[in-house]
Amino acid sequence: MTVNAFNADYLFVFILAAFLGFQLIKKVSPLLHSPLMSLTNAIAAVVIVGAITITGEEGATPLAKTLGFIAVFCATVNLVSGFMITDRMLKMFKPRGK
Amino acid sequence: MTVNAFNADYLFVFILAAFLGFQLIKKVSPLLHSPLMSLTNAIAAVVIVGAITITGEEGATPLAKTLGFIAVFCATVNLVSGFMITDRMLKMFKPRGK
Amino acid sequence: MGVFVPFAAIAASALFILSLMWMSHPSTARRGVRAGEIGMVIAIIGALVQHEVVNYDLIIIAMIAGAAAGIPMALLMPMTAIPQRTAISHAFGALAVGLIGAAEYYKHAHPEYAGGFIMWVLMFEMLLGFLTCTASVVAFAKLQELMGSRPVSFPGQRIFNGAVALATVVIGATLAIDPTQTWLFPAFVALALLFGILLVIPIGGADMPTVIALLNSYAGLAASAMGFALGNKLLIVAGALDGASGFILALVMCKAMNRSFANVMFGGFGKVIAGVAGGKDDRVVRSASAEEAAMQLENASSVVIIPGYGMAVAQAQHKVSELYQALTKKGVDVKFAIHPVAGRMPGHMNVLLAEANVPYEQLVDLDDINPELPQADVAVIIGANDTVNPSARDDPNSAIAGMPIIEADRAKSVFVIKRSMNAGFAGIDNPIYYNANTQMLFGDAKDMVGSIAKELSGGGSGLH
Amino acid sequence: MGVFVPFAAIAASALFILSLMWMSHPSTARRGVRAGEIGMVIAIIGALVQHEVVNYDLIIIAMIAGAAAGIPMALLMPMTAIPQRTAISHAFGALAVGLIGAAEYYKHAHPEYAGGFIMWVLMFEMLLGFLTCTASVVAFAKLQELMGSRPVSFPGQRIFNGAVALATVVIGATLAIDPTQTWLFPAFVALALLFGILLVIPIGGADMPTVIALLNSYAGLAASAMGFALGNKLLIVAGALDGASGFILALVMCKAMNRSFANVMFGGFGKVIAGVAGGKDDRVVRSASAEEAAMQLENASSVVIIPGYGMAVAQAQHKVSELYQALTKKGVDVKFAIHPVAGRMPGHMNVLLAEANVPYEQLVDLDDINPELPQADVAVIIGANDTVNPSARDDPNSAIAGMPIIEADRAKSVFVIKRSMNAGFAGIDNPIYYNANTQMLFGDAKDMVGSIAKELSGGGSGLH
Ligand SMILES: NC(=O)c1ccc[n+]([C@@H]2O[C@H](COP(=O)([O-])OP(=O)(O)OC[C@H]3O[C@@H](n4cnc5c(N)ncnc54)[C@H](OP(=O)(O)O)[C@@H]3O)[C@@H](O)[C@H]2O)c1
Ligand SMILES: NC(=O)c1ccc[n+]([C@@H]2O[C@H](COP(=O)([O-])OP(=O)(O)OC[C@H]3O[C@@H](n4cnc5c(N)ncnc54)[C@H](OP(=O)(O)O)[C@@H]3O)[C@@H](O)[C@H]2O)c1
Repeated sequence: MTVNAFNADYLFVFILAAFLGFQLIKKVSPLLHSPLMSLTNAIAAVVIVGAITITGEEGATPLAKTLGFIAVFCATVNLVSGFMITDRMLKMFKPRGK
Repeated sequence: MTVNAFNADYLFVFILAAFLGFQLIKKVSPLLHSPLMSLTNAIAAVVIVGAITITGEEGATPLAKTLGFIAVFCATVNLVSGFMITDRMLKMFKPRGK
Repeated sequence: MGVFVPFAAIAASALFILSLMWMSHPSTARRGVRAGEIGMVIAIIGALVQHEVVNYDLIIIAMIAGAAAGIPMALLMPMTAIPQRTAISHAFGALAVGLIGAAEYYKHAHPEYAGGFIMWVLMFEMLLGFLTCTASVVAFAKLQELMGSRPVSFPGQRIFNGAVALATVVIGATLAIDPTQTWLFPAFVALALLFGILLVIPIGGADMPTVIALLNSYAGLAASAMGFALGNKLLIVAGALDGASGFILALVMCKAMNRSFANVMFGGFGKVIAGVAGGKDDRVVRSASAEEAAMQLENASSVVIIPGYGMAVAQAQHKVSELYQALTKKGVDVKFAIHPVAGRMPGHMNVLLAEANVPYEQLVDLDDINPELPQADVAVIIGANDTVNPSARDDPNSAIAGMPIIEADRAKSVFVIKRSMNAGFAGIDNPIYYNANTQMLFGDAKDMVGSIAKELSGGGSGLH
Repeated sequence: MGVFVPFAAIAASALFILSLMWMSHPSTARRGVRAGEIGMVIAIIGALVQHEVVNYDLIIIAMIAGAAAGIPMALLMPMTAIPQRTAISHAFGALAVGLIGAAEYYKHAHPEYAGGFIMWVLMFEMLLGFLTCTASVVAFAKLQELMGSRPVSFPGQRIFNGAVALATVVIGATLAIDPTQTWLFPAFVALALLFGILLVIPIGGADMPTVIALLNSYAGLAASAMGFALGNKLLIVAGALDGASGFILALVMCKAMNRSFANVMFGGFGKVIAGVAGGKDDRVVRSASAEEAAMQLENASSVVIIPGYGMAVAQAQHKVSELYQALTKKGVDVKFAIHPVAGRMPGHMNVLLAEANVPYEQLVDLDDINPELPQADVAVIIGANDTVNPSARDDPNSAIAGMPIIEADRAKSVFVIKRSMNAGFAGIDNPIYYNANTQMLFGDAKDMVGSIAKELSGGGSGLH
């Protein structure tokens, strides 16, 4: 899975995603800046995919398993609580006619 | 250069670029829709890079050279006139105090 | 050099993105053009230094010839011809894409590519490229009035078109599955070219702007497909940006006309409707002279000018600008109300008025001007018709019902400058001409606006 | 399955993008959360079905344990603790990134990776991950008041910090160049963790929101770096989105405080300024009672409520909502003016007021409310101070000169609810309290607003 040489494709994806991120976030109403923070927090917990690989892959050393286990735990806490809190906050935003 | 198998990376790049394109174009003021058309037109003339490869590459057949030659010509017309006309149009847009 | 090429692609992509980003506002738009140009130069250098490329003479000749054709085109093109220019440049771009696809096809016409990903992508790319090419040529011919702008129809049209489409796809698929059947290839190209023509001839000339935007988006898609085939991410990005742009502009136009894509492509709009306005000629039309109009404008405190296609036809933008200047000098507050589909392409009025030195802050969008119109003393409609037709708002049976309009009829009084009582693009009657607060100023827009401006600046020589 | 994994990455990326897109407006925001969740599920399934992954027990246990910790956290967290929660979740996220990096490092601690791209990326990723982790813990501790919120300083601080930073980088580079020196690795991790602490302790507690947003952006960058190292584009995209978000929020805050990043990070703001307001106690302060305020509010036709940090501290949002309801019932037009940095994190006031059922249309931005304030009969400032301080506008020597403010002093009359004449976060005097049209309502925001609302709804039980 890992790569030992610089791959320009990745830079491509990064630049596109960064531009897109700026455009998207700039359009978020200030009204929602708090839920936005917790949402992006939850999304960043996608590092769990790396943690899963490390923990579960064939020939993982005990050390790797331990580190991976903690990482999976941390990421799960973040993603579960991140999405749930965001939703809890957003549920509270009501237009005039309730 | 060419690839014979589907490469998911390309789809990645395409999707990101398409999202980004939508976000960017939606923000263009209607004031500038005409120059926008000619600008994107010029940008699309970047297919010239494909045409250059085909025309100039080692072992190009006469047919490939002919097709490539025309393609380079067409793309050059577009990019030169596209950028120039866009600029000509934009030069005309002046704020109040001239 | 092995590293330069990918970095060139990344740098060029980023610059193209910045280019569109800066296009969002007139104050940064020219910087956007610079960014695009630099991106293009980087991309071309990146292509030239590839180690596959060994032969430069043909490339250089083609580029010089292209520049020699492109530069005068860019310098001499009148602004009123912008829609046609856009059409013909799509034809050029799409042709390039198609030809590159053809060359790639011949390079890969070997059994080992049979049914491979690249073959399918190439066929798709060529289909889009060639059909966009001829379709754009037809659109050009209609706009340039080289051919009639009426929709062309013949018996069995749909069946015939369907058959051509089917044949193109079947032959394309056959070639993708067995690329060695090179004898089929010319047929594929010919059918794709034919299909492009068939696609556009049944569409009325005035729908061409929407068609052009859609073709723009096809051309972008084709470039992206070429990127997939060549493994070139820069082409994928540039194509996607182009495709998104065309698609959104087409969407904007359709929304501003309250029509669907399908209706534009297959509706045969502008075919049947003619002389609808016939019957009720008992309605009264009030007409006025340039002097009367000038007097009333002079005494107004706020005036809204609503330009339309007629201003472009008459090339009246400079006279309109004179009118604006004369009124401003007299302390009248003048704004321009710009409908998104006024004229014949998106942003048409803005470009013309900018050409004539009207500051862009005075050009106001539909949504922003409508709330102000009831407070306006005078609305001056210059060669606009459908875009100010109140029946779009009031008459649910109208052909343009639901189309958002500039509500000129809400102004305290209205002047309409046009040559006759004829209908506009949609071919329907406009009740605003019969309103009690409307006065018609019959005549060519350039002449009429010129006379009013002359009156306002002292009635004298008109030179100032 | 070989195809499922890349498609999972593409689908998840697209869903994350849609998620942020829909976040732009309250009416679509919850759909955005759904999209994000679905994206996450797809990503996780994609990771689980990879053929490298053979061992599921630990993963399942960790996920169950994580959910068991995360769900109650999400359900029980009071809205006033949102800033702290954000800080601690950054710590968790960054720790995960750091640990994954560490595991990857040990996997690659072989001579053939010496000086390779992956090593440099891993070191960069771990540096960001570990420092963000401890920095976030410190930020959490300051916000939760587990440690003093004053900036911590000691002699030679800058030199010491510089030395730690240098040592971290040097050891990191050594490891990248020769990854077999595993004995150095714990030192690298320890230094990175230490550096995170050093980075944040000199920053005042009230600057934590900006720090948190910046750490958010670091965490995102670290995730992207991990994507580079693992060759995982989904991580690159998600990290870039997260990084952009943190960066923009930090920018918004800095702009709304008219300060630079550098000033926030190294300025030691809130360190020295105390008791500045001392001297000129000859100025007159008018104070009023809840009854008087209620009477005046009742007779107003338009009221602007300006909440600030004090409303959050007092948890007065529900009482404020009662006040809003009572006034609305009496036909008074009530709007809320929300300063971008009112409270202690971006959007703080909005969330609290939304929690208390204030419709979001009533929450108006700084730029939109300021032109309306001169027409407002009464401005009610509830626990806000710096964000309404006119010296930011009038006094070029003020510590907050140039910070955009809500111009409450332009309203016809002003009520200020706070407990004392004490300063706000910036520690400076606020001239608005001494204006002739200002009346102070001294007291805890919750009690005071509650009393006013009770008065308005009949003076009786206050229950309605
Ligand atoms: N802009 C776009 O992108 C776009 C795209 C697709 C379709 N369209 C369609 O185009 C139409 C545009 O509406 P519009 O209000 O701008 O124009 P319009 O409805 O097409 O009407 C133009 C009017 O200008 C008058 N005119 C023509 N030449 C003139 C001259 N030399 N001097 C004075 N008047 C002249 C004509 O009346 P006389 O003959 O009596 O002079 C005609 O009624 C809409 O129906 C829109 O849907 C626009
Ligand atoms: N929102 C963000 O993202 C963010 C980020 C970084 C920094 N900041 C900074 O935080 C500050 C926010 O400004 P602000 O106007 O909202 O608040 P502020 O300037 O911090 O002032 C809050 C006021 O509330 C009063 N207060 C405290 N507890 C109270 C209670 N229980 N009841 C009634 N009043 C109470 C205090 O006065 P008493 O003690 O007299 O009651 C104090 O003057 C700005 O300086 C901003 O730059 C904000």
